[in-house]
Amino acid sequence: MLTVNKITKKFPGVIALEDVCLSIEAGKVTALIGENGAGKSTLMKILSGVYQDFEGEIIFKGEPVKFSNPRDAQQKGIAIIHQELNLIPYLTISENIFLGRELLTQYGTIDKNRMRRKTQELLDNLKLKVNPDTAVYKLKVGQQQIVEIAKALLTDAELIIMDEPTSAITGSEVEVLFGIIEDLKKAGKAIVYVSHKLDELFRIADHYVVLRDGKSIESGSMAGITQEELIHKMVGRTIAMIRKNSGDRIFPELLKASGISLKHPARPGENLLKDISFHVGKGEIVGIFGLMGAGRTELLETIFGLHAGAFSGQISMEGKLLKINSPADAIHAGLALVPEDRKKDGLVLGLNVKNNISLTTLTDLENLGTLSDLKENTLADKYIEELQIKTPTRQQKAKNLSGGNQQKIVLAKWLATKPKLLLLDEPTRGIDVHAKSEIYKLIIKLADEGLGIIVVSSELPEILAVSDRVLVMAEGTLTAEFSILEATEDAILSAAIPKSIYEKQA
Amino acid sequence: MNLAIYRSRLLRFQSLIALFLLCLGLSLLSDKFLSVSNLWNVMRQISVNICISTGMTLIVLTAGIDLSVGSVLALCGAITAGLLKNGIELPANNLYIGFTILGAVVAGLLTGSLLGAFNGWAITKFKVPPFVATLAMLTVARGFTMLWTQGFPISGLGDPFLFFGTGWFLAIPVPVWISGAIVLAAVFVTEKTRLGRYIYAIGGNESASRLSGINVNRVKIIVYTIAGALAAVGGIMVTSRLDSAQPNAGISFELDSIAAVVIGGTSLSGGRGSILGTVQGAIIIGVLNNGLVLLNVSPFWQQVVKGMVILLAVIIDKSSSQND
Amino acid sequence: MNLAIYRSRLLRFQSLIALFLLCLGLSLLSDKFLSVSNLWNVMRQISVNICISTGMTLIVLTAGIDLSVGSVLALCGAITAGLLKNGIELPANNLYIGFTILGAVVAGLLTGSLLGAFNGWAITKFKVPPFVATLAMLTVARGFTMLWTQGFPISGLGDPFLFFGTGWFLAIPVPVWISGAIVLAAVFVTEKTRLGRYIYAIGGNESASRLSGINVNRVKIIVYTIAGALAAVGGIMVTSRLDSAQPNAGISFELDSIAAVVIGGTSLSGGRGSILGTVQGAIIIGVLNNGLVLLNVSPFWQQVVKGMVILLAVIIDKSSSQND
Amino acid sequence: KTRQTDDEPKKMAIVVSTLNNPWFVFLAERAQAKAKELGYESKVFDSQNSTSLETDHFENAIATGYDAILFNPTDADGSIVNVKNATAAGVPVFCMDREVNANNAATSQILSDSYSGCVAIARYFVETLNKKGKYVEILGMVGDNNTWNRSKGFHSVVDFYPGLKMVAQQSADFDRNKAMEVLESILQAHPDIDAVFCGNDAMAMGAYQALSAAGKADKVRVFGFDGAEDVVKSIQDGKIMATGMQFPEVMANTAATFADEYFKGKRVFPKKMPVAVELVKKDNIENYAAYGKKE
Ligand SMILES: Nc1ncnc2c1ncn2[C@@H]1O[C@H](COP(=O)(O)OP(=O)(O)OP(=O)(O)O)[C@@H](O)[C@H]1O
Ligand SMILES: Nc1ncnc2c1ncn2[C@@H]1O[C@H](COP(=O)(O)OP(=O)(O)OP(=O)(O)O)[C@@H](O)[C@H]1O
Ligand SMILES: O[C@@H]1[C@H](O)[C@H](O)CO[C@H]1O
Ligand SMILES: [Mg+2]
Ligand SMILES: [Mg+2]
Repeated sequence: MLTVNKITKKFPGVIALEDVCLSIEAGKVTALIGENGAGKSTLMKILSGVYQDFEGEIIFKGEPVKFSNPRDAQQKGIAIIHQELNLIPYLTISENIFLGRELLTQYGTIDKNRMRRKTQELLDNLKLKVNPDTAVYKLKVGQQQIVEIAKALLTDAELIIMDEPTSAITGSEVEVLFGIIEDLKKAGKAIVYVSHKLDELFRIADHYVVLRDGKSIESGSMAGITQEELIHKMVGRTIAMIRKNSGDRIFPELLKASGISLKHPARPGENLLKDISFHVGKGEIVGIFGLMGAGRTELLETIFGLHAGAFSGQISMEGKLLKINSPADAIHAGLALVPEDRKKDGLVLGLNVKNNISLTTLTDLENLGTLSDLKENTLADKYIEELQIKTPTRQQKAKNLSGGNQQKIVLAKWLATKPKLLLLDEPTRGIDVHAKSEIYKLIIKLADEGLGIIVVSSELPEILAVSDRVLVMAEGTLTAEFSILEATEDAILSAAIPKSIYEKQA
Repeated sequence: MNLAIYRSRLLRFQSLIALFLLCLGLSLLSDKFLSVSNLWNVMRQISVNICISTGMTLIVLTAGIDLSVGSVLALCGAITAGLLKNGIELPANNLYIGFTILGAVVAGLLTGSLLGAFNGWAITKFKVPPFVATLAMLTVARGFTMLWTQGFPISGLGDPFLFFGTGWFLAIPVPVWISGAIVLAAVFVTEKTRLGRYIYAIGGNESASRLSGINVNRVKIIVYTIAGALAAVGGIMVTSRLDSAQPNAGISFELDSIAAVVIGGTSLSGGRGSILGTVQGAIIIGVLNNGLVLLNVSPFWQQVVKGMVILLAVIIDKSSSQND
Repeated sequence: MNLAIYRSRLLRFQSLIALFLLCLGLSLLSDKFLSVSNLWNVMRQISVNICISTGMTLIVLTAGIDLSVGSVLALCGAITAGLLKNGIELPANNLYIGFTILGAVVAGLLTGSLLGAFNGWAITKFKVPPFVATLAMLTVARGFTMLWTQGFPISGLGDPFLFFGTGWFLAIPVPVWISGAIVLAAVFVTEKTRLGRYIYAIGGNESASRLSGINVNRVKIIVYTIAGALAAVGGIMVTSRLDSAQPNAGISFELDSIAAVVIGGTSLSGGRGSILGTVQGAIIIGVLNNGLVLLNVSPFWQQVVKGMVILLAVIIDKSSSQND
Repeated sequence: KTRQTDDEPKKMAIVVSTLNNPWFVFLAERAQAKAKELGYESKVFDSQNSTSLETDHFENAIATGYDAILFNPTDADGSIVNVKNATAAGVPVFCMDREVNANNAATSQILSDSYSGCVAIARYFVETLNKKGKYVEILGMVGDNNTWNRSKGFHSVVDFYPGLKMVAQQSADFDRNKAMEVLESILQAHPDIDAVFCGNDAMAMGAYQALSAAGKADKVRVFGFDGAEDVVKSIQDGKIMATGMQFPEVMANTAATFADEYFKGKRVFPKKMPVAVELVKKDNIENYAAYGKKE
């Protein structure tokens, strides 16, 4: 259906794609894999008309095509779900979904009702229970991602590109998406699927294409290939997935939270977090699992001082009661938070890599009140090396890095504060297998050095790989606690499903 | 569910509380304030600001700004007045073209639209920041006004022309009809049409809008053109009201206009706000100007009080709508 | 690699090409333009704008804006002049406090800092948009200036005081020393200190900055306070140059100042730009004003030409540095 | 429309074109003082040089029951409508300093004659320069009719002398700072000028400062217009050659007195009452103080 011929794309200082070839078949799912920064998103942006200045040729349905803009590609039948969310925060869900292709009444005015109905249908299909009139900025990242998916499904495209569509959604939503992908396949549509979650690829993909350093390395059929082989093609060597070996060590207590409750910002009398108590030990990694909207993010934010005034409860570190009213207090107490939305809360996209990494620790980089270039560069280089951040120079603007590498910068800036307790909210969202295993190693190493770590994740394998202990949340309460030895996928999942759903079913 | 809708409506009327308090205070302090004639008075006085602020709102919603409204207003008023009074004489060709009121008004409106379109063109084609492009236009249009008028007012435009600024129709002043019609049209556009939706979208996230296939440049050019045309309407109204086009007309109108927009709750970073909010902002400013005079506040103190009340009005809004 | 560094350096000097072309043109048109005495002349004339634009740059980098600079400048100048000339008399207590030059200058600077801090306080504490808070201050400070001066200039401040505005030191005009020192200090702060880094970070992404433990409110208050103090420096310089504090000093200075900032490549949405860019912006405006007078362009045409040249200068920049 | 009943105390509105200029502040203050002296309440409205704001003030003043308007128009033409509306509503209008270009609109106009004043200045200008030399003219706001009245009066004389050459004509918006900066630049191109004529005294002071900073204060003669305090003092000190003295206090007093007489029933007033502008120079300066004659 679509063939890409020797495409080359350069950015200042970076060759993102070099002589890339690939072909995509109708009725099949083609998985595009590669490490962070391999050029996947760039290639997809070329296919969807975002970039027009590249060398090489695209042949679509037998004819060479040149898209003059995204709309052009859309009209020719190519839809894309971008890796980065591309929604208008202050428009509603239905306004976003229909943006650029509004339904009109016979008078030429916007037909809100029809759009709302159609949106409701799409949302129902995707099992997202939100009013189509909700402004998008009020949605959590995961919900926004579903809106993005809905947006791509609206048009009758023949080729649908999904650039990491599941990076922010969890179990049941993923299942819904896969169901939809099956339907699309049956309808003869071609799908390009970009993801770092290899197990997903094995479930839905028919073919794979591997990109490495901007070059197309190999392609083939998913049938008969193993996960290890795929990783090997992608990274150039094998990676052993590690798992923390905790045995039944006792960890000296580091953080103790008791009776944490948080008021709902909009609904008076209702609590987002309800009487949560837990503890984390020195050197211990506590995984918190939950479904979308369980309240995990709010819990981390509350501990980090972002909701001062709206919460009650007590937090103490090493036996000392803390008074945390702002992130500055939290940092001072030895906490660090890697937020889930790196673009919104993690990075200053317009600043370069170095300045982003050093932002949390500038006080330490001063000589006589003046920032020391030497110290700052050393710090930046240290983390660029340690976390293998892929960037042409430390002067590169953060916004020009691939998503995974951006995530590493966020991690770096928090590690630089030398925290006692690290709060990680979806730390490997959008990160490739290799980097992921590096990050796991790092997390485990940090724990071994005595840090307490909380890992919030929507990926069960991740939770199981790194945790010493697993907490499960649903609807703002703690529903279960397992030591890693007793934790099984089934037990965790059933604790994560909100009771209200059972009640409805009963 | 309903909460979401309800809240966004509330947001739209966020300045109402401040406005209400202001009016309450004024009517307690002065018994003249609430008289019918004074209310028409205030309405007529703010008509011009409402006209240009409507255009300004559209621009600000796209995350732009227009500093040139005052000068464009002056130039369009002067052109309308000049054509109406003197027509065009081309002595070389022994040519004289006279203008009817309609002709002169259309010429004024065209001038405004053209200048606005030029703003939009410079902003989209050359990526000049709106602040700079319209600042340049502020200066250029003022210069052309001076050249066209040679620094002298153009007066004595004839009674029929005065209708736009001073007439009454069905017991309501004509400027109020005009600005009311403009507001209605703008509310319609922003709420009910694609253009309106695109305006919000572009201000909310320009690159996402572009990715959604919106022709961002075209929308911007249209918006600046509309704003230019509305500045022209304002210019014609001012000229008609005074029976004279003043070369200095409209100086610093951009500040009053942007103030109305911002006090009305539209965010200068774009994407959020409404025409009706701006109308309330303009009313707050107008009521304040009127009230301070009614209360016999000395001109020096007036400025102090005015600044403080505006600050207070916005603070009251903010705390009454905790929304973000 | 080096390319990136090279480009970012270039970007910092992006207005240089436009400035160079402008100077080239002017020196071809008038042989007086490139004389040493004229260059000092231009430098002295832009000193005040450079002072206030330095503060404005810091504010704009945090994604704020300050419309009140002109009025604050006027008030601080008037307070310095008034204290210097008349001291404070409290007839009730039979008290008279005289002021030395130092005392009066310090009082002026304190006033400016206080007003700036008030701006910052309103903006951070009540989340009032900077545009509104400083617009209110524009009006309030002007009102206080009128009240303090009763509308009359305060003149005859004594020769020693005139040093700030008219003196020379080591063959360089004192205002140039003052503004030069301010620029150097500001470059140092923005490039080499934590505060500077925080300013860029806040403008780039406020919520990420807050999460990084930056006390965003404190940084903003500091920045507005600095800007207020710099407006006071400007006010004292203007007053000293004229040997007179004019109640209407500084009107519309905010436009010239924001123009310098934006022409110098600082983005109004914050996070991007530099002090040296602003200096170039201010020089472009100053050179243009000077050149048009040297060429004796008619006042009518001056505005037209000035607007067009500013537009052109920015377009040249944009196309010479394709970097967004 | 109905006006207030007669037994309520009468009020006067004082509408001035701008308070951003001490000359008008003085005019307004004097009018207010006179009104008070005559036993009336009064209030000052500042039109901020905007005719449309002036219209608002008129509407507000009429709506809130002022009985007379002492008026300093923003513009000779643009203010006509306002005057007509007020008189139509039964509120008499007395123009001070500046006129409106309509014979029967205002109840009376007490005017400063800028044109003739500048003719007198121009004669003295020609005389002191001995009919030859290079000079600079600094205009007020180019959209202001006083600017052109003054400029025209001046040129109606000076242009007859071919030996007097205007090397630059620039605007400084009636502003001291701008005048200084403009002249600083002009001096770069024309270091050898002999005189500067300024459209008001604030600009004359700015021009003087530029000259004095350039060390040319004693070679270049500066002429102003208004009779402001600084300039009167500077003429005494020999820094400025001459100015056109206007008499704001006389105008204000006359206007207030006329209004008082109007309330008491008088209806016939001189339609125009010119108040001459007097040439003030070093040899008659002892007779003058700021904005008027010495007491
Ligand atoms: N606008 C840009 N300017 C400069 N360099 C860019 C730009 N966009 C991408 N790059 C660079 O191009 C390369 C490919 O980036 P791309 O986003 O395509 O990677 P990716 O394979 O999608 O990675 P990820 O899995 O992390 O999303 C990276 O080195 C990136 O830094
Ligand atoms: N500002 C807000 N206004 C209204 N509801 C909110 C707000 N913030 C969070 N919520 C709601 O609170 C609940 C908890 O959200 P939270 O982000 O903590 O969940 P989570 O477990 O981290 O999920 P996710 O996987 O989406 O990050 C959700 O139902 C969310 O919709
Ligand atoms: O007389 C006044 C003053 O000269 C002022 O400076 C300008 O306007 C005139 O009417
Ligand atoms: Mg990608
Ligand atoms: Mg979360």
